Amino acid sequence: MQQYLYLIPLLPLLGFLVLSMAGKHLSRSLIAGIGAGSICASALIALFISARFLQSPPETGAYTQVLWQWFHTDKLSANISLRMDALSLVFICIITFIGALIHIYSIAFMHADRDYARFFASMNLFVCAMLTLVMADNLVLMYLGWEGVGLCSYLLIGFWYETPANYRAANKAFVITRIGDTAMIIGLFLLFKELGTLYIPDILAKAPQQFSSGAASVTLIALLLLSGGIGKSAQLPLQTWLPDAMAGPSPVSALIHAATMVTAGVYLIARMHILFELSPIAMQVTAIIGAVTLFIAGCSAMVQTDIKRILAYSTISQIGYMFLALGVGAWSAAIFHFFTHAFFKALLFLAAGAVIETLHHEHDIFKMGGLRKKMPVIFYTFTIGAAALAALPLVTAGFFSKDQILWYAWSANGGHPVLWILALMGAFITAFYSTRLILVVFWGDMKTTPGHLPGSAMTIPLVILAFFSVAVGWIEWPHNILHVSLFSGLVQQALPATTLKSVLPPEIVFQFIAVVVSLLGIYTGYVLYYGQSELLIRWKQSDDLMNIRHFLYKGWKFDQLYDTLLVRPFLFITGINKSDVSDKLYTAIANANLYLNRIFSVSQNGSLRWYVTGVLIGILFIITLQLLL
Amino acid sequence: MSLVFYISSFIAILSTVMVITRYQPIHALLYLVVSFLALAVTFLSLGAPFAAALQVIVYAGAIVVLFIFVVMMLNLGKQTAQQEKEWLQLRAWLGPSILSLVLLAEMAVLLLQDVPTEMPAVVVTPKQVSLSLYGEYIIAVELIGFLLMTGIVGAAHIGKHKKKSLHRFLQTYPNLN
Amino acid sequence: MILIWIICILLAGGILSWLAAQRSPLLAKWIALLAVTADLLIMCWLFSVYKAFPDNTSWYINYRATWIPALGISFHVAMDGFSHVLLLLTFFLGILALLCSWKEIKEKTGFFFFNLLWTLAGISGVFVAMDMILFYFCWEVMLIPMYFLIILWGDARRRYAGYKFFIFTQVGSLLMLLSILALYFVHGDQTGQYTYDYFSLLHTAMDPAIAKWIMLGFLIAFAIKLPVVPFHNWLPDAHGEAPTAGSLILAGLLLKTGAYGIIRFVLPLFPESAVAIAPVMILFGVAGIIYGALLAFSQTDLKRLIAYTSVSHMGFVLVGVFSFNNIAMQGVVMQILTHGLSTGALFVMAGMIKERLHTRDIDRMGGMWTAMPAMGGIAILFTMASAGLPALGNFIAEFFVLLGTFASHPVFSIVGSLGLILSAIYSLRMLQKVFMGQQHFTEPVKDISTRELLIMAALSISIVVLGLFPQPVIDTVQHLSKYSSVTP
Amino acid sequence: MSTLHAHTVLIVAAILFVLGLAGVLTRKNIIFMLLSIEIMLNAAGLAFVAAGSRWQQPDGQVMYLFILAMTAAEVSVALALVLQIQHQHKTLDVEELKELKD
Amino acid sequence: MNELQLSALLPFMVLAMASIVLILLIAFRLSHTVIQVVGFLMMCLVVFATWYVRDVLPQEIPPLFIVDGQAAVFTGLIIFSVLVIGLFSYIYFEEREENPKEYYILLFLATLGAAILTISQHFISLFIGLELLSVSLYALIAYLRNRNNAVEAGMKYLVLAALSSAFLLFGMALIYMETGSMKFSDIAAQQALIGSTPLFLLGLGTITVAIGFKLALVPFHLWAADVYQGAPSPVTAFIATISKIGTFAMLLRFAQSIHLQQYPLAITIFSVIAIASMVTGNILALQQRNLKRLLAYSSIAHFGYLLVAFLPGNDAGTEAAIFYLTAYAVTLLSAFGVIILMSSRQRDAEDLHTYDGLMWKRPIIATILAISLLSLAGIPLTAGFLAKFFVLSAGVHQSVWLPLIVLVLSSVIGLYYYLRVINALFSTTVSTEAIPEPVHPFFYVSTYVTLVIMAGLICWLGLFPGFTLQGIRAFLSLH
Repeated sequence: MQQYLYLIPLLPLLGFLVLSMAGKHLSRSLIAGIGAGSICASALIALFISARFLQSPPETGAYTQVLWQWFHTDKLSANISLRMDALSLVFICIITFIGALIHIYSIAFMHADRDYARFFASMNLFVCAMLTLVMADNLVLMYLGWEGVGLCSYLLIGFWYETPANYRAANKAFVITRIGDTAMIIGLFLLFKELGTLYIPDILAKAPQQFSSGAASVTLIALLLLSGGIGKSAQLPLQTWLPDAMAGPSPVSALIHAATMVTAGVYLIARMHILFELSPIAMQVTAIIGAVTLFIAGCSAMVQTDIKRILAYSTISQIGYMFLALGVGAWSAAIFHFFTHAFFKALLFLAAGAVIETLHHEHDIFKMGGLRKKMPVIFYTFTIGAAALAALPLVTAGFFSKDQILWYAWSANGGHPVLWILALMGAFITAFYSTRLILVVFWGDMKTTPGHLPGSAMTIPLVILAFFSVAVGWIEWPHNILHVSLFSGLVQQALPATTLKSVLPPEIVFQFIAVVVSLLGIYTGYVLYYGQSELLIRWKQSDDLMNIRHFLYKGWKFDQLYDTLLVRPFLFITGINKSDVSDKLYTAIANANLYLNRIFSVSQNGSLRWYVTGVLIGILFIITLQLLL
Repeated sequence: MSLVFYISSFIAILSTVMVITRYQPIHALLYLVVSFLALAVTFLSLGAPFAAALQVIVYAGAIVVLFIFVVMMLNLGKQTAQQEKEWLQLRAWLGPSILSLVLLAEMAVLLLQDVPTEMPAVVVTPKQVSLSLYGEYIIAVELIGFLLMTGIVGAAHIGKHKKKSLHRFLQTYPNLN
Repeated sequence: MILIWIICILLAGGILSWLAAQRSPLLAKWIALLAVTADLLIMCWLFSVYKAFPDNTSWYINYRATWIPALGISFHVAMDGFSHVLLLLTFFLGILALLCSWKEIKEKTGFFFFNLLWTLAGISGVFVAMDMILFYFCWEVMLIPMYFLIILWGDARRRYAGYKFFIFTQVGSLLMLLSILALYFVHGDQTGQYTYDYFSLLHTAMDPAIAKWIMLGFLIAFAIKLPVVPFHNWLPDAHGEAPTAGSLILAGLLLKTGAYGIIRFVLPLFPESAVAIAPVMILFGVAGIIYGALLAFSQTDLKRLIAYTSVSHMGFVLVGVFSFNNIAMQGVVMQILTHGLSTGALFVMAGMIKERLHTRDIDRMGGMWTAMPAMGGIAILFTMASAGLPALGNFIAEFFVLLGTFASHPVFSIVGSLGLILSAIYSLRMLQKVFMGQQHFTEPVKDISTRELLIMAALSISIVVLGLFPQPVIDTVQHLSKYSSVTP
Repeated sequence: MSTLHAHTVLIVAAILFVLGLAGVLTRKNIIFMLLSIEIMLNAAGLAFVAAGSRWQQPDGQVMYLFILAMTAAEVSVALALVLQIQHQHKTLDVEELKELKD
Repeated sequence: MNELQLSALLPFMVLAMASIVLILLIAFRLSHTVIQVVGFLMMCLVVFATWYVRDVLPQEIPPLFIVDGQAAVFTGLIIFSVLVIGLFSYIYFEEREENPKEYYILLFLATLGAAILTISQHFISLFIGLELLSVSLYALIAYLRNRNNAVEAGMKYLVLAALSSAFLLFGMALIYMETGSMKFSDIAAQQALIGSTPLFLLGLGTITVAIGFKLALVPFHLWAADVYQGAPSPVTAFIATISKIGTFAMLLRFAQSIHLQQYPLAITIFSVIAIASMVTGNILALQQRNLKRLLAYSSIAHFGYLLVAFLPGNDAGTEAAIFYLTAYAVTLLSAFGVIILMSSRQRDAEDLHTYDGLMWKRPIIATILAISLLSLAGIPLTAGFLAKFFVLSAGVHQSVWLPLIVLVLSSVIGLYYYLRVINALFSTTVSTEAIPEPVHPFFYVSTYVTLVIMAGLICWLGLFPGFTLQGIRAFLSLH
């Protein structure tokens, strides 16, 4: 079965090629067929292969397939070759499966759009690149995928390139992620300099011998790789691009900016876990970044009014959870949260997209409302998604994954109470704004009259996703409740198990607190946003509260900060040097010559007596020289 | 002998100064004659009778006469003198003369650096001169012939005025010759 | 021998097409196209021969004829893998240049193609000449026709650009001539055998002080051609004003002769001095990367913008060469090729846009993607290439260079990799200004024609192939490692 | 002043020479310039004659003779030119001969 | 004087004869054409004579002359140039001057003067040669005496030339006074005995003035542009080539025989002059719009370059200098040929506008001019490049770095104005000025053909200098 590994990324690539070359000659249905079909096919293949993988895990722990030698010069060599171990398997399944669903959804969603072919082409290319990223067996190839997804996200954010906001967002996304990527590639250089290879298994094998734990170089490498991850996964301080990235079509947000691409950072860190484990500092940094990000983003999510921006911030904060988990060494927990999050966040985005479509591209939740009756399917699925996001205990996947992370944030070896508290506050906030979202959008009285309701092509994926966002939680139960650990069992083929602190309070306490907190959050949301709460109105009066609100609304003013710190100086420098300063020098030389020319040609004044004087001066010069020498 | 030299050369220098300071061309020419004659004497004092003779005949005779002839022909009289007078202000001649004086000074310095060598008071007779002239330097003499021919041909051609295809200056003054 | 034929084909083709143009311009075009294609085919054939060749380090074509024996000047041409790759590039781009001036050039067609072919001839001569004087000849011969290309078919400020181009390059050339002579005499006085032959001069032992000065002569010439900041000022004007084919040749080939010169002459002839000066040159290179990128960002003239991007990219070449690292050296060769393709493509594209909108000012463009989707797609490909996106050739080049440099000069390498970010910034700006946003212009523009599509397809395919299968090139120039193996 | 030294003669020659030069420089009438040039040439002749008699060779006088001849030739052409100038420009002022210049 | 010596002088006698013959022909009122043809034949005869006597070389005719290989080369060069100039002169004078015949006499006399310079080894012969050259040039420059500025140019040249020859004579007198001989070799011998006295050096200095004047070196260059512009184009060509070649030959021989380069003072003076000439010439030409003046300035610069080859004072330098002069003569003559062809009855084609877009009107002529300009600029494939190359190599070998660097940089400055002319030739705005109709078909065609040949020669010299180089070396070995 593994010899078909290459088909998984190849099919989307073919889809992309066909669509981009012949796109404008194909009928819409055909385009849809190719676009969605290629993904579905590769999803199926992925399923088959992973089924085989699960039945009989290869003794090396991975399927590998070398396609061809990419380049090879003296020490440096890299192949175009695919590798699938447990970790990649999870990612592959998510990418292909959710990818397929979202493609199907977009068939209907994008149907009215002019650039139908371009959309599917880019989406296919994205899936291909993302698969390359997770299947690469060496870091160069991974970097290829890494940049590829960046390109696709750029193309898709700026899909409606005619409105300035969109392409600005696209540029922003590309450039900011590029900053992370550059840090990452410098990390690659350093890694190569230290280990002399970029082949992932070799790195993982060599690193422990090469580096002593906490060595400066390994820390540096880990941090550089981390910053790569930060860029892609929109963590602090590079998180600012993600909210703007919502300018893209909703399916794009669902696939790229929620389910898959933004979690590339998580994948990278998990993939390079040994390097990270070798440097405690890097681990702590990861954890802290995660914790802080999840809190900050959560706060911003509370006050957003644009439905997609709410979801975007929540995405940032959920990925913050994953980073936190990675940072404390809860590898499987992180991956598990990625797993569940992929489902429910995709669901939320798609549903949100449906809502927006129906309300004629209305994004402001306060202009929505009362859609509960109008669009029941959307309502239920959305609610399920939101519940999962809010980690509603036991019935939602989100609960299981987040509960793990909360527990490890304290208990794991790298864990720390402060992290735990931050995570807990994050949980509260999450629950709160999920509730707010639901209540504001679906309750209350209708403010915008909906257009024609979404058809089955859009709803079916929603239902499927909804089912999964409930169901997938049950494959991994907290072991003190019910001993089901299918997921971590799988993942721990690739990643080490989490080591816990020696002395710990009983886990059940933490679970209880977590449950309480999330329920509290939901309750607060209910109090504030069910009907007209005078409390809210009173808050609206007080200025400083409103200032805080505005501060949060602006995403803690990070954009402004960067604008003043980086963008303006850059524009200033380039602005003053528009016409190349160094050119002045050469023009000066030229002018000097012309000036001399003018002076000298004065001597050619045609006066014979002056010419004689010239001769006299000459002889004087000669004789004077003779006198001097 | 040297006394003669000093006197004559003094006269020569003096009259040369006069030459280059006269306004009237004709005066200048007359002074030139004086200076040439004085030089002839100097030549004698240096024991070069042949050169002295030539100096008198050719220079003071032919060449200066040629000049006078032209001056007369173009009757450069009053207005030339006037023009020169206007021209020869201090600012006009001061700079050049200073430069020339500097040149003279430097030359003098260099000349005086030399160890003084006696001038032998011997006469180089015309016989010797003509012997070497028609001996070793015969070809040179022939070439000088060509040189004179060049002068003649050139002068002949340039001296001519052609009537047809008048020059634009002439066209502006049709009443000339 | 065959090398001489290759050059002669071009020269003859040039003259023929000039003469033919009297009859019919179309004929002239076809003659020119035929000549270059013939050369390309010969080169490809040689490539297959070469692959079969036992070791790729040696000079597998080496022809020598006496020319001016009195001065030890011989007509010596030779080819190794490096020259070979460059020749392939030359003729490939040559064909494209012909194609893209197919419609653009309306008056004096014959003379245009004459100049174009003679430039190509000069360039190929530079790549194969193994006698210093012959090299110098070709070095100059490629300038004059290029000068005519600029001043006759260029844009508004073509005169200025022409002067600047010619005078800048001449300064370098003459200094190089002095150095050649000095080298000649140093070698002659040592061995008593006065010759300009490259291979003999290779074994010249020099007192370092002298060697430094002689090397500087060469280096300045090549630095101006490359160009290295601060000698780059001729480039934006020349590239900006030249006709499309001219810009293509300039960016794709002429700059490469500078890099070629450094690798072929400076390193082997003056190994110690080159090592000595390496840090400075790397500094210049890095400065060039950053400076060029900053300037590229601020340009509003599309062709000047692209020109400055090549300043930035050539910085990588300099860095790579002087980091004396084998990987970096491979990267340099890749950069030479891929930059030729990608920037060439961008210039062709600029030319196409200019044909349609009659402006080079990107502020007056915008929303082109709607009008010409195919062009938009290709544009994205090549801007991404110049931004160093993996899977495209430029990535391999820049990755190798920076990786190789990191071993010896990590700081410079890091600063250089900032260039990646900046390149992303200016590429995106260009894309956005030209292709995104609302359409400003009113007149209807049609998407690219079949001929144009052919050109772009050829370029796109080759850039992608170089990105995914660079190994053949790397093998071909493997032997350059012996120049870069001297470690500081 | 019993004996005569070579450099004395040369200094006299130099004085005449420089006087001639000064003449050329200061005067603006072509005739005067020509005169001054004659003086210079003559000074050179004096130097030659002196040199000749110093070495008791005829060469000095021979050279002097040649100088004389050359002067004659030159003067003839010069005066022809003077005539032309007078005809064309109606003046012998060199300051009027300024049409050829940058 | 034995017959060997006599036969060695044969070419010069023939040359002298030429003028006499022409006088006779004029006396018999024969037509311009006849005179032209006869003159041409006489010059060919001179060439044959030179060829015929090559075996008796080297031959000294004491005390005045020495006819050796170097002299032969220079004479050959001079005769070649005068052949070409004579050919060009026909169509030029035929349409401008009612009386073009004396022109040829003067032309040949001037040539004789230049030729004498190449063989003279004695102050007297040197002086006479120089004066023969100058005096005939006075007349030649002012030959078209009714044209605007001919007379002015003539007068300027006359006064300055006479002045410079006064300096020359004074210097000679000083040296004679010091050494007691006017023959170079004896002077050298005497010098070896008494060493370089101030008087001697002063003499050298003043002689330099005359040489500098004839070669139009800074600061004695001021006349050049005016005279070039005022003189008839063939005469300008003559001044630019033959008179300078002759003078340089004289300088070369003088320097060789008294070992000029052994005096640091001389070296300093000549380096300074060289540098000044290179810079001044090139800068003066920068914005010149009059082609003849431009060529004057460029020739100032070129003789600056030439001095760089002269500075080392070794055989390589001599070789380089001779090749340089050859290339320069060929190039300049073809350039002036084009000017002559383009000139109309009223005025010479000196304004740059006359040449606008010539390439599209008269491609061949334009190509010739372009080639010669490129050669002047020293671009490869042309004679000019190799010439410059030899000069540089001579300089590099003696490592006279400062002048070399100046040479390089100033010639870069020089590029600008050559390019300006070339731009004019190729400019898209074609000048409206009508190109004069050929007056005399035969001579027009022959001139045209000569021009093409010259252009070919430039490229040939530029590509395969081997032959010429061998020849020069072979001749130089005869001394």
